[in-house]
Amino acid sequence: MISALKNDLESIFKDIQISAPEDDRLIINAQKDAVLTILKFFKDKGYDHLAMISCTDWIEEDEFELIYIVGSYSVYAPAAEDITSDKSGVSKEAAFNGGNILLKTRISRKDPRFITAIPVFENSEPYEREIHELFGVDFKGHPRLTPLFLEREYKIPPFRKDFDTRRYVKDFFDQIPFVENKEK
Amino acid sequence: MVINILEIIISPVLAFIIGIFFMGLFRKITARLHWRYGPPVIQPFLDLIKLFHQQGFSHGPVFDLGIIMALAGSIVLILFIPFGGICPISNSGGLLVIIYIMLFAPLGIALSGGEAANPNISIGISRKLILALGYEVSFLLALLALMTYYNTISLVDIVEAQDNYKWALFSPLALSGIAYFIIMPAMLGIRPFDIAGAPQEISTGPAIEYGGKYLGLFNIWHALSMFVYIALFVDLFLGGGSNPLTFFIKMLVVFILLTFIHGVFPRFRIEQAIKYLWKWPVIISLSGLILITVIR
Amino acid sequence: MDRNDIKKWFKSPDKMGDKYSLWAIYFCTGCGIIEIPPVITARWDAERFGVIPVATPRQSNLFLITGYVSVKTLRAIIRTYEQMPEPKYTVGFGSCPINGGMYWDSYNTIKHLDKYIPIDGWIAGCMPRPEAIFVAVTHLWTLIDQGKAKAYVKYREKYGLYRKNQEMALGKLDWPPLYTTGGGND
Amino acid sequence: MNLAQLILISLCGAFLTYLLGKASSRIRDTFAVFISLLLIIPLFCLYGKNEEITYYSFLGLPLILKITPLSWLFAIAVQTITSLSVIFSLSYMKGKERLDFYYLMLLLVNTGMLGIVLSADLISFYIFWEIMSWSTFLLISYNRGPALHAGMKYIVMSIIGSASMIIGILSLYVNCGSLDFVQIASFIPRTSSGYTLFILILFCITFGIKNAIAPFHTWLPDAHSEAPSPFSAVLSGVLIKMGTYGFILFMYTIAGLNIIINIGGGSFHYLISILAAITIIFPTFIAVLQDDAKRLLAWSSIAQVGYIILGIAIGTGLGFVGGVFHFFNHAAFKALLFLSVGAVEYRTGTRDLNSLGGLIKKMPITFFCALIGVFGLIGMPLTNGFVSKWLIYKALILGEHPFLAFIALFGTWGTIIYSYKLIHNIFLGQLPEKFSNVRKAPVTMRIPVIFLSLVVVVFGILPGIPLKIIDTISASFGFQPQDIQIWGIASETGVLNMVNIFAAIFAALIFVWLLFLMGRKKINIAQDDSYAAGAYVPKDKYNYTVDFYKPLSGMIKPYLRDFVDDFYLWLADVIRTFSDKTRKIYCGDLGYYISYIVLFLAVLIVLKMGLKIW
Amino acid sequence: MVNPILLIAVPLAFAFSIPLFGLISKRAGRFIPPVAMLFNLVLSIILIPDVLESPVSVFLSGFPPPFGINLYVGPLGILFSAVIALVGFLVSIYALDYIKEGAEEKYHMLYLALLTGATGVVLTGDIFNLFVFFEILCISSYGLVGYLGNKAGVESAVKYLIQGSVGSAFNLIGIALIYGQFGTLNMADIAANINSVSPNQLFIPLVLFIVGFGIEGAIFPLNAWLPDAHSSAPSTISAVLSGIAIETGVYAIARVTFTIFGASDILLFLVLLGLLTLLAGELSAFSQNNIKRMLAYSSIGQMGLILFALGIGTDYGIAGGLFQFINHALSKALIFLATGYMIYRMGSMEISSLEGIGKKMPVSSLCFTVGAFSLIGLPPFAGFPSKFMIVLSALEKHSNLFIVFIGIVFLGTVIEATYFFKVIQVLYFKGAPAGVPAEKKTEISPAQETIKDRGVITGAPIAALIPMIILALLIILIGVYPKAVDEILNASSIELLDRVKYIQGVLR
Repeated sequence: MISALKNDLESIFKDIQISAPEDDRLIINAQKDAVLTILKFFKDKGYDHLAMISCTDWIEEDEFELIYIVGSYSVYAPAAEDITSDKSGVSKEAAFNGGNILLKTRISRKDPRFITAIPVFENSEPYEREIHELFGVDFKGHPRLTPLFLEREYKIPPFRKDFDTRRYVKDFFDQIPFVENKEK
Repeated sequence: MVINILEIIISPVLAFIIGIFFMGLFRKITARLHWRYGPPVIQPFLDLIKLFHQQGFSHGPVFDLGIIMALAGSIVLILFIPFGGICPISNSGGLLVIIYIMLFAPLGIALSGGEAANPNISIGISRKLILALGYEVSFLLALLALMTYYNTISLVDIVEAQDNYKWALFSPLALSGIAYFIIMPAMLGIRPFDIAGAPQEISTGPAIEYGGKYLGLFNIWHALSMFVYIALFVDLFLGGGSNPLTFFIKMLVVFILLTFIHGVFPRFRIEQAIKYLWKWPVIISLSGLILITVIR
Repeated sequence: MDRNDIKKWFKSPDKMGDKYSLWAIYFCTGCGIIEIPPVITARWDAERFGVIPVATPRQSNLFLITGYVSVKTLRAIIRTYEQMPEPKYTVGFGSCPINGGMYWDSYNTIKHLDKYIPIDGWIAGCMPRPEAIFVAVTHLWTLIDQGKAKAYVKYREKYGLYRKNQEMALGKLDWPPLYTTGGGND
Repeated sequence: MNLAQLILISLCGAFLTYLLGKASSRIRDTFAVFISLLLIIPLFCLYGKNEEITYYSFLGLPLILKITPLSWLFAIAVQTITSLSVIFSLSYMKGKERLDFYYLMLLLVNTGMLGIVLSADLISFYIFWEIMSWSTFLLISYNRGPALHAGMKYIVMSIIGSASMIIGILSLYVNCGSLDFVQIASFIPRTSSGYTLFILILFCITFGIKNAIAPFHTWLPDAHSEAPSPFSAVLSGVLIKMGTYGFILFMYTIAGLNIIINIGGGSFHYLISILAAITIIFPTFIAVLQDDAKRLLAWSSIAQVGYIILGIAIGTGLGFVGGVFHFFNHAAFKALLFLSVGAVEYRTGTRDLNSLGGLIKKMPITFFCALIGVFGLIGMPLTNGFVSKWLIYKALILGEHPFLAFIALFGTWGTIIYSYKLIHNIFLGQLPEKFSNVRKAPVTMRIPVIFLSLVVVVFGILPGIPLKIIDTISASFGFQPQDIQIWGIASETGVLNMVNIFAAIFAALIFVWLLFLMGRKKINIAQDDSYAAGAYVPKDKYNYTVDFYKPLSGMIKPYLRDFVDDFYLWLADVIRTFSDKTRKIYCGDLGYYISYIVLFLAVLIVLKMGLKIW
Repeated sequence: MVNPILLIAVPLAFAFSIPLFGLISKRAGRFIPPVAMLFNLVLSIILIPDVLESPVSVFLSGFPPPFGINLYVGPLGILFSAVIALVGFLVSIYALDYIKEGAEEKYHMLYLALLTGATGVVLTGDIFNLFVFFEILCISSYGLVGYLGNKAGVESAVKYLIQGSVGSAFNLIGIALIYGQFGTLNMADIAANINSVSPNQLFIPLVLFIVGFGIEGAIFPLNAWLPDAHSSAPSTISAVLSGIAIETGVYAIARVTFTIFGASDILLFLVLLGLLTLLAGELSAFSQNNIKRMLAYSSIGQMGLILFALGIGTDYGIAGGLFQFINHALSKALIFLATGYMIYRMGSMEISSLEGIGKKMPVSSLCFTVGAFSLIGLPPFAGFPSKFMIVLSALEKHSNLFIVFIGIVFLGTVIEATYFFKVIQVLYFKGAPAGVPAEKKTEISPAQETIKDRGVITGAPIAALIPMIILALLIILIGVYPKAVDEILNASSIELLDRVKYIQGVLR
């Protein structure tokens, strides 16, 4: 069934590369500004579950890569006998046993700015906050980009490749002196 | 008069020793139920030694006054309860005074817990009071059945009336006796009904802020109150024993039964506890009272 | 195990009391916590030695830190330590609290816990087995005997330094300093 | 200083305060306190004497005032509680408007109560009863808003009460010729028991309404929570006890002991004790559900009055002594609780139990006195509440009423539940942010509170003093006198030795305190340094007061809807709709009017001619 | 010994002299009624002592007893005339400042005519003379009810006129039947040989009289005119109407049933009628929010109570009824006067608009409270002894039926207490209104010019306060010291009951 989905995609969107290595996964590389429309397209197709947004730091190409992993519960994993309900309005013959769609885009590393996916998937808010905190990617339109895990401010967001943890530990933690015991 | 003074001194000490022994036994038996070797029987005593030289944090005068009042209430209660042959202050007020002096302890702890200003403590106290409301119904019915049956309000008379093996438990008061035994775990605050001091849910309820000597006093109070309720049960329904030894043996039997119940049962939620306490024990004790009024 | 030695009980009840009724508050930090249940239940029964788990710091005198300490957990550890009554002993489990262990270069974990709170004893190993814990307890007994388990005294005397370290690591602490007096409080 | 002058002084004192108020508020305040305190002294030295004076005759009926041991006790209680509440209201009512009117009404209520207690014939009893009723009405609806509804509910019920009383008085006057208590007392044995029952029922309705016994209690919670605090202390301390005085008057002075016991086959006083038992149970558990401190105390007053009536209605000497002593104690500790809640309301501006907390740090003395008041309410040993409850229980148990005894004892636990909620939600727990700068209660508020707590404790440890007086009363009513010592009651069926208990408790306290000092020195820590699982205590979010007994209230709430109140409201609606219908008769159309007249004439003639009725 | 005819002649003369004074100065006319009434009051107080020993019977036209028109001044008559004079005097002082607009002289003339009619009804011993004075009373009260000239006033006056005329027609037919039967108009003469005729012939005139006087006496089915008349008449007139006019109607019924027909078997009927009126009055007043209509209905209720008391028939009962008459006359007049200026100041008769007047007009609200408390029957006020005597006399009849009746009376008292206390709460304890709610004015008093000077709410003027304070003091005095009126009450109740003494008094 993957091919049916592939043809629809190509027909609608021009400059995207689609590769479907195995049957239940579809890897799509798209341009920055096409991401939201593709997400919308998948949501209408019944892929209503945004599993996660992750980010990889290609330091050589000086780019960040945002990966949106979209899956679906309601439509495509019907119990064997529960064929009757087609409440989701999608044709049943697209019986595609779940599987994930990986939508990849590239954004520049110098000023990493991107738009938020909350209008399409509300649950993308924490993921975007995490990426903002650990990679420094600024999502425009995100209600509250406040820190999520870390206690302190870091000049270089810790998950970037150019963040040298050893040096950071040396010049932060090791500066804290030991408390000398009397007899020692 | 001298014997009386002596009795007044001995009975709290004796009660303390038996109480501490019971606590140790309690931990040993529950350990053995868990297939564990368990602490030595004198472990609570050792804990007391540690606690009494450990630092205690106080939240204010009422915090100290509350725990002192609770322990003083238990000590006075011991003076009122005939223990084998010894019965220091037996002639002022009898059972009614005992019922009311029993209020000292929960209120004392409630006040000191309240001043410690911790919501877990307040939840613990409110659960303890609701639980008390639960078991108080059948407790009072049982006592009233006793009082109307022997037509007296003094505990000493009741004990004398049960001499030479005419134990109340086997007389028409059997129903009240059973009801009293069923609610004993609730009074002592042990496993099926230890919602008020549940370590997992509200981190030991009222005892959260007790450190050092406060915790020491709290443990002594717990030991003494265990002694008191079991001694009361033995006095009222098992004839009270002619000398301290037989009295102690009867108490031991009752105590071991209770520890078994403690070891086995899971903990009630507070609503379940109230529904249970207001259903079965009340039915038994009410029918006991009606039976007594019919007989009289 | 000189618990039954009555003479010692009369000579130094406080030491003996501390030794044979160690009430442990264990803070579920890091991966060491999975070692505690077998210690206190049937298999290795810590209660034989008087060690029982208690719910609140007020009631305890032994503080087990069982694993790596993240920056956020440090705040709770310090608060709990300060709420414990005076003769208190702390035991660090595993290598992570000693020097950061395998997270030695992580930006988010505390490397040397004893920079922030005094530790009486360490148990080496990347999650020591229950037997090691019992060894630690007996070792702690000897320390107490020799009067060397004085971490809390050190904390009291050098509170200023500790407090400074804590504020360096955690930024502003929102509870007032425990001891206003005490040396090194410049 | 005969009795008539006493009443006259307090009456003119009231009006004089009103006039002085016009001059300056300072003079008025001091004069009000002076007049109410002054009256205590002559009352005090009237003990034992039985003066009697006919001060006026009204339509041929002599109006007599007489002092008896019973009326002496009530008069002292009335006067002390009123003077304490006047002292309390000096600072409580400072900013409020129309204070002359308030003091006038307060002293008028005091005069009314004194008159009731001292009057020896039914007409002056009725006159003072009415003065008390409508001045209470004006005081209840004093601070506007919902108080008007409460005042209306009160006045309607008390008008019904006084209507049934006046009918009783007049039928007594018609049948027995004179309204003096002594003549009536001698007349009652001669008449048929049916007639005495009729008279007793009429008067029990009146006293039941004023006393807030089970079916007539609905006005009390609204009236108490809406009235100004000093007045609600008087209201629940002594004013509802006028009903108790009436009960005692009619059951013992007028009807006499043996008549009461076997009237209606012994069922009458048993019925009243069952009613009293019901009054103990339901209000106690409704009080547990209340969120407003004064409404909680109001429901608890209803329950405590149930104890008093239970004590009186059993009909044994012990029960009577217990009941009257409980009246005295309830006046003391209930006024104490109302005043302390008033002090808290004065300082924090609210009395909602869900939003208060932690005031023990800010108002320690008020807390301590409220604590003693709560101990008295519960009946802890060493407080006077305990002695009186002990007497009532002993009378119940030895008087073969085990189920009544059970209800009374179970009521005690209900009292503990709601009184601990009161103490905990106001004084214990974390101090909310908005009350961090609450100051101590002013001095004029602390004096009455401290005095009352002393009364509660002293009469708890040495109950002999009041019991001696009450014993003379019960002896005068034909009960066999109890053997009363300074330390308590000594009788063969059970001795209550309070000094003995006090010594035991005090020794135990000292012993435990020494044990406490043996330990290491304690360290005082701040209120917010409490265990919060490693976190620092969050401000304002670390308090468990909202719906304090949630599990319990979940279970008992459905059964505790106030059915009686709904019935009365339904009745009022029926009357209102019926009156709208009757108004429709005057429909404004002339044709109807003329047809009414002619129809009326025709009907008369037809009746006369056709049916020859006349 | 002053001749009692002056009691009627002087006010009549003054009434007709008002236009003359009008020539001197336009507003001089308003001082005449107080003078006349003061004279009447003084005269009746002088007459009381010697009337008490033996009633005075005077013959106007010099003919011997059975023929001439005679005035019979017994204790009952003098009591009524004293009260009429007192209330009339106080209300006229109140009216000095209250009535400013419209045809003043006509108002004062009709006012005096009404009072002379009332005094005449009370004093006359001759049926036809009774009818004539009754007509004077009714006609002047029709005029006065419609005095305001607004739509509601005229409409209620016309309704009142028609019903009044129907009533007087019945009276006339009754008098004609009696005259045809006995050939004489003198009450004593008819009373003397009343039993020379079979009772069922007598029944028709009796019923006609009861209905005729009942309309004026506000008995239940006949009093439909009262609520409209009172609510649209100016306050002074409604005070006089419910204070005096209704009582004369009841007096006439009492005089007819007791002295002339002596029909003791009709008493039970009177009791039932009284209770019916009481209940109807109280119930319809309960849910009324126009204050004057409420007071009108409460007057009906009080009339029911008086009728009930008279119906009891024992001397103590009738004394109680008359005491209630005094109490009702005084306190209802007081309440109407008090509300007069309240309504005038607040601009509308709705109770809800009278909020917070207790602070603005303290004296009149205090008087309102005193009047209300005395009507309910609370101890220190006049209502208490009267209700005391009524209930006592009812109980003395020792019949269970009367206990039920007393229950109903007290039900009425409870309802009355409820709505009076509701008004008191509105006066004192509701919020103070910001300004004068000018827009919803259903009735403004006749006189005052524009609204502007009423911006700030001031107390009633002095001329209005004096009568109110006097009335309040009188109520409290009688309430505390009932023996003052006790003596005259007993004498007048004996006079009503003892027909033979009346007959000898006139025909000796």
